[in-house]
Amino acid sequence: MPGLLQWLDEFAGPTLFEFAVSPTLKILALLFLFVLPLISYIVLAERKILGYIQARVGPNRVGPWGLLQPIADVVKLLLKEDVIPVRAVRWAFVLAPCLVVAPAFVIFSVIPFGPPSTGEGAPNWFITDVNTGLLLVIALATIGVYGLIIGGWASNNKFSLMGGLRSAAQMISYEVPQGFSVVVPILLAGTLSLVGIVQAQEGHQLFGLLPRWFVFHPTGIFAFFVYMVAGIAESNRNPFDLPEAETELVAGFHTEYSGMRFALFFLGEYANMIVVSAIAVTLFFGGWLPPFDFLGMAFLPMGLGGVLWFVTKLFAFLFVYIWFRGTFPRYRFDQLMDLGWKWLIPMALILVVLTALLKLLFPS
Amino acid sequence: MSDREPPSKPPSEAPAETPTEPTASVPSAEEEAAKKAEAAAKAKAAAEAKAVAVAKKAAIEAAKPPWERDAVTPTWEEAGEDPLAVAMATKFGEAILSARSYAGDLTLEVELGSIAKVAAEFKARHGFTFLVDLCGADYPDREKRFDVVYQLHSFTSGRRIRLRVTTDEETPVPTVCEVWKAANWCEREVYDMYGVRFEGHPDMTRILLWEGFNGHPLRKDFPVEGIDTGAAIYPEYYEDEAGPITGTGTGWMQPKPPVEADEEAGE
Amino acid sequence: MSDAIRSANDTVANNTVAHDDSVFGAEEMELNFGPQHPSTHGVLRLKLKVDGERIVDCYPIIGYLHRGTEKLFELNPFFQNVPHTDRMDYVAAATNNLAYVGAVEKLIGLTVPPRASYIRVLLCELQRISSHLLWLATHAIDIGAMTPFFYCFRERELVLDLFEQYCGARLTLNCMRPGGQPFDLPHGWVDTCREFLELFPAKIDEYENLLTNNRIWKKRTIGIGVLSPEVAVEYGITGPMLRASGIDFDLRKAMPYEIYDQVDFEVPLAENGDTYDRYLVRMEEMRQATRILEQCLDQLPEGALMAKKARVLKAPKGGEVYHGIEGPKGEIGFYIVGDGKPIPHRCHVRAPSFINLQSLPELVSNHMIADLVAIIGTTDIVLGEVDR
Amino acid sequence: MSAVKRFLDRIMLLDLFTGLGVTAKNMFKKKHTVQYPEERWEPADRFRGMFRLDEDRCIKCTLCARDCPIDIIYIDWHSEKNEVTGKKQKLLTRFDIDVQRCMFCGLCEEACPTEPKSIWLTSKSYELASYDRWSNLYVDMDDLMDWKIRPDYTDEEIR
Repeated sequence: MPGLLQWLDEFAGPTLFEFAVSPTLKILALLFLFVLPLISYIVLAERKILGYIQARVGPNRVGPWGLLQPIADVVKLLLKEDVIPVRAVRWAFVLAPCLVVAPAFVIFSVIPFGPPSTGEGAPNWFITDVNTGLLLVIALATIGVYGLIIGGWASNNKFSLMGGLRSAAQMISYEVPQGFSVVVPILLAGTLSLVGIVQAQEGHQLFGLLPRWFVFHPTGIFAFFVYMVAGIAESNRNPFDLPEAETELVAGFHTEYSGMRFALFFLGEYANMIVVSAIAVTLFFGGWLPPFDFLGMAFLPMGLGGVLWFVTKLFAFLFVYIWFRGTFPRYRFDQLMDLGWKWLIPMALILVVLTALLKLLFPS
Repeated sequence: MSDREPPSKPPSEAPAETPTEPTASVPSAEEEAAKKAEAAAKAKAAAEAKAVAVAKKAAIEAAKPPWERDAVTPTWEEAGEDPLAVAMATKFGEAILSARSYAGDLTLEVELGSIAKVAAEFKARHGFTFLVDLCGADYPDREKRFDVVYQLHSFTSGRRIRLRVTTDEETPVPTVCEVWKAANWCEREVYDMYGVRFEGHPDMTRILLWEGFNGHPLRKDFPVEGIDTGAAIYPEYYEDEAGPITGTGTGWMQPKPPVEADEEAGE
Repeated sequence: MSDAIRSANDTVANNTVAHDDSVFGAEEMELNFGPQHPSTHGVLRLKLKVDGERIVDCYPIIGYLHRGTEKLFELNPFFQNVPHTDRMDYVAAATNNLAYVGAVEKLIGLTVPPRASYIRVLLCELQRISSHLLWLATHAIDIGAMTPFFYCFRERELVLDLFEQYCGARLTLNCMRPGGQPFDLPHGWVDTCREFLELFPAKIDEYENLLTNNRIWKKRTIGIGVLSPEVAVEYGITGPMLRASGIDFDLRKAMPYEIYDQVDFEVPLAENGDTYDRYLVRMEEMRQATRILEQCLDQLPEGALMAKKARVLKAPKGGEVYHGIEGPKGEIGFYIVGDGKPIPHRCHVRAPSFINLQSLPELVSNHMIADLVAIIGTTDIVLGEVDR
Repeated sequence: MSAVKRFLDRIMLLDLFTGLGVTAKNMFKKKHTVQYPEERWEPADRFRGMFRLDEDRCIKCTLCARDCPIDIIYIDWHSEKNEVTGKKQKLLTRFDIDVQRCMFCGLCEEACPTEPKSIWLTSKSYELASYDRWSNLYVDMDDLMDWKIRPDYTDEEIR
């Protein structure tokens, strides 16, 4: 393996290695070591938590406490027949799941899971720190919607088509408030880099009682609310799971998908969920920062304490996602648009203006 | 169908008759006369005892709570003075063929052609705004074999009545869809099940059975085991042996355990 | 390609988007909703004309579950038909049984002993609770709330346990006979029932906490599928749907059967006739049902269970009756004609689901597809009863 | 006051939090799942399950067959001289029940005139699933007399 890397290095030159090969390998490593296991176990956790909410126990047959269930699921999905409907548009039908999954995974390259390297062999706990990181996230998240639309259209099924249309309308309209609400932390931090935004949240306020996370900022909390609502809608989760509302549209845009292609959509949805939660943690909840310094777990090597804090916050968000799913009914399509355009967008706009004013009046 | 009743005998309530003993000696005339008198007296006593027993039984019966008495089966009674029947009879005259009641429910038999008018009158004048039910019935012995029965309810008087028209296989019944919208599907069902058509119905199609079904299953002459549908009657739609098939009707097929069948064949 | 395959393909094509220019020119799309759809509660099929998500026209097609029950009734002696009635509205077997045996008793003139009457009312009210619980479960899941489904089934299980202890079956009870009740309450049944009644109101509160005030639930249900009282009467709608429209008509009060005139309960009413009101009325009906059950348990008399000679029944030739009772879904009634034999000449079912479903096209026009699902939910149909 | 409450309700999303509270509370309540092959649901005493037949009690009156609403009980009997007592007695030639069509209404048990019943359904055996309905769910006399409540699952079957 090292020989191969060296060969690649010599063959392609340092530039290519630095900018293409190394990030790709890192992304793949992140994907297969962190994201995919995380997703499969979030699926299990979702089933378990929903089970506990609903007076039952959830999957518990495969392995102890059902811990091997995700593996069984993956194997099942891989082995299942992959059906492509006769009248489907084949290339689009095949392309759509990839379009959903790929951007969702690429976003992970800019999310800071932990603090940057402090020397002494500690790694950077992110793949790359782009100085326009947040823009990249928003841009990539937008691509995902094409997958849903194309998938819904290519299946050549009316329910799929309606699911695709719903998701198009929903995701486009919710990207607007999401984008605006993200502007608030940018204004507060003064940078687009995600690492920079987290670093801007260090320290405490109110005589050290509260961490200086942006969620505890007077406008930040509302921005967080807007971001979260829009984020749930973006990731098509309950109570905004209209594109795949199973009781209305059978299964929405993925009605005709089966086997691994369906699994890709599924992965995309959960990856989106993780991305939205991770960004929320980064922007509003101080990323890898502990709430108080003495909880920082500085004794752990290589900045692992920060990673632990990040993952804890991430899981809290994911739990809330699942909790919502276990509690709320679903909005109707026009009501969803109503909420987005009449409430969230004006609210986000006002918040941006307010934050800017606050920033002007109290520069500190 | 009487063989379906359980053969257990009802407990005998009348005391058993004592059998007369045959006498061995040759009876003389006197003896005969005495015997006759005795027999007459016996018969009289028996009759008296019977009467007492009947009276006693009636008394016991009357003392019993209603559920232990014999069932009092209702019978048809002429409605006579019922104000509703009188009002309708005066209004429509000949169109009301009869007005009777059974178990407290007034039933008007209405002439076929005027059912829609009668129904509208009931709704408008007498407050029968609510069509509870509409159904058909088949009496194959009659010349006009089909009944269409309407159950009406009035919220104002809290009363229920029944209208009935009689028709044969060809004559359509005027629809009451304009009077009560509820009649729409019910009339379709009657058409589906009996083949009775309704004149002026907005959508006179089958409702429960499929469009191509050949027959009206609730007619008494429709075979219980079903009819052949599919390939047999729609060769243009189905290939041989394809399409819906008919069962034996009894739902019963003798399972053939392969081993035993072979043994029998061997013997 | 054989004809059979072609016809199968045609039905598939019916559910797909046509590949021609008219896709972009057309205003309306035909959508085949069901018979295999998660929220049509069975095999209901709706031919929809939709303009985007808005429903322009709706044409219900039923009959996929038709089993010829009315023909079966004409083959069997009276008491053998009771199991067949279980299978019409299969989530409310006890009320079906009561409607049927009530009609037979009226036809023959049988009087039912009071204890049997009380047991019947007990079973019917329990059945009303269980049927409403199933309705709430499916209705909530139609609107997207998943959890009430499991909570409702949790409590429904307790009701089914009570049924099982009484008659040995949980769903298809076959628990009544013309002339009375086949068995007495088992030992300890009354106590188990009281335990359930103590526990149940708190559970209703739990469902209400989840749904009644929830803003999403309200948004999805208020003003959806409004059924005005005039239209409701016109369509012959009965049961909670009618009462949600503000018409005070409950057969238990209007024409008391069994011992309903001896218990004290209220008939919940609402005004607007929308989906939310139908939801509220049904929730309140469950509470009233617990009240009736408590009173029945208190008043339960001792005594006989069967009328005399109830097993050998011969209906008078030509005699005909209609007997309706208040089932959980509306008035379920039987029209029976006697034949001078122990079998009915004609036995027609007035199926509340069948008649209530008729109003669906009127209710859903100009609503969205998501509302259609909510409206089907509160119409509370059971396809076994619609198709019979 | 109510206006304030309504306003708070609107802004604070109290209704949503009530719902979240309900689900959170239920997360820690008793679970109702029955782990099937290991723990089994115990039917009530009157539960109508698989048939049992006692040939000795049966008086061959065929009432159960007549009272069956769907006619799935098939009974044939013949007379035979008992070799020990020398009396003639009725013997069952066949007593078949087509259980795949049975709706477990219990009318056959009700019709049985013997005391205790010679055919009864309260055997508490409900595990009637089978791979082959013709051979497994068409039960003859021997099966009915000696119906084994399904044996405990082996480990292999659980897997």
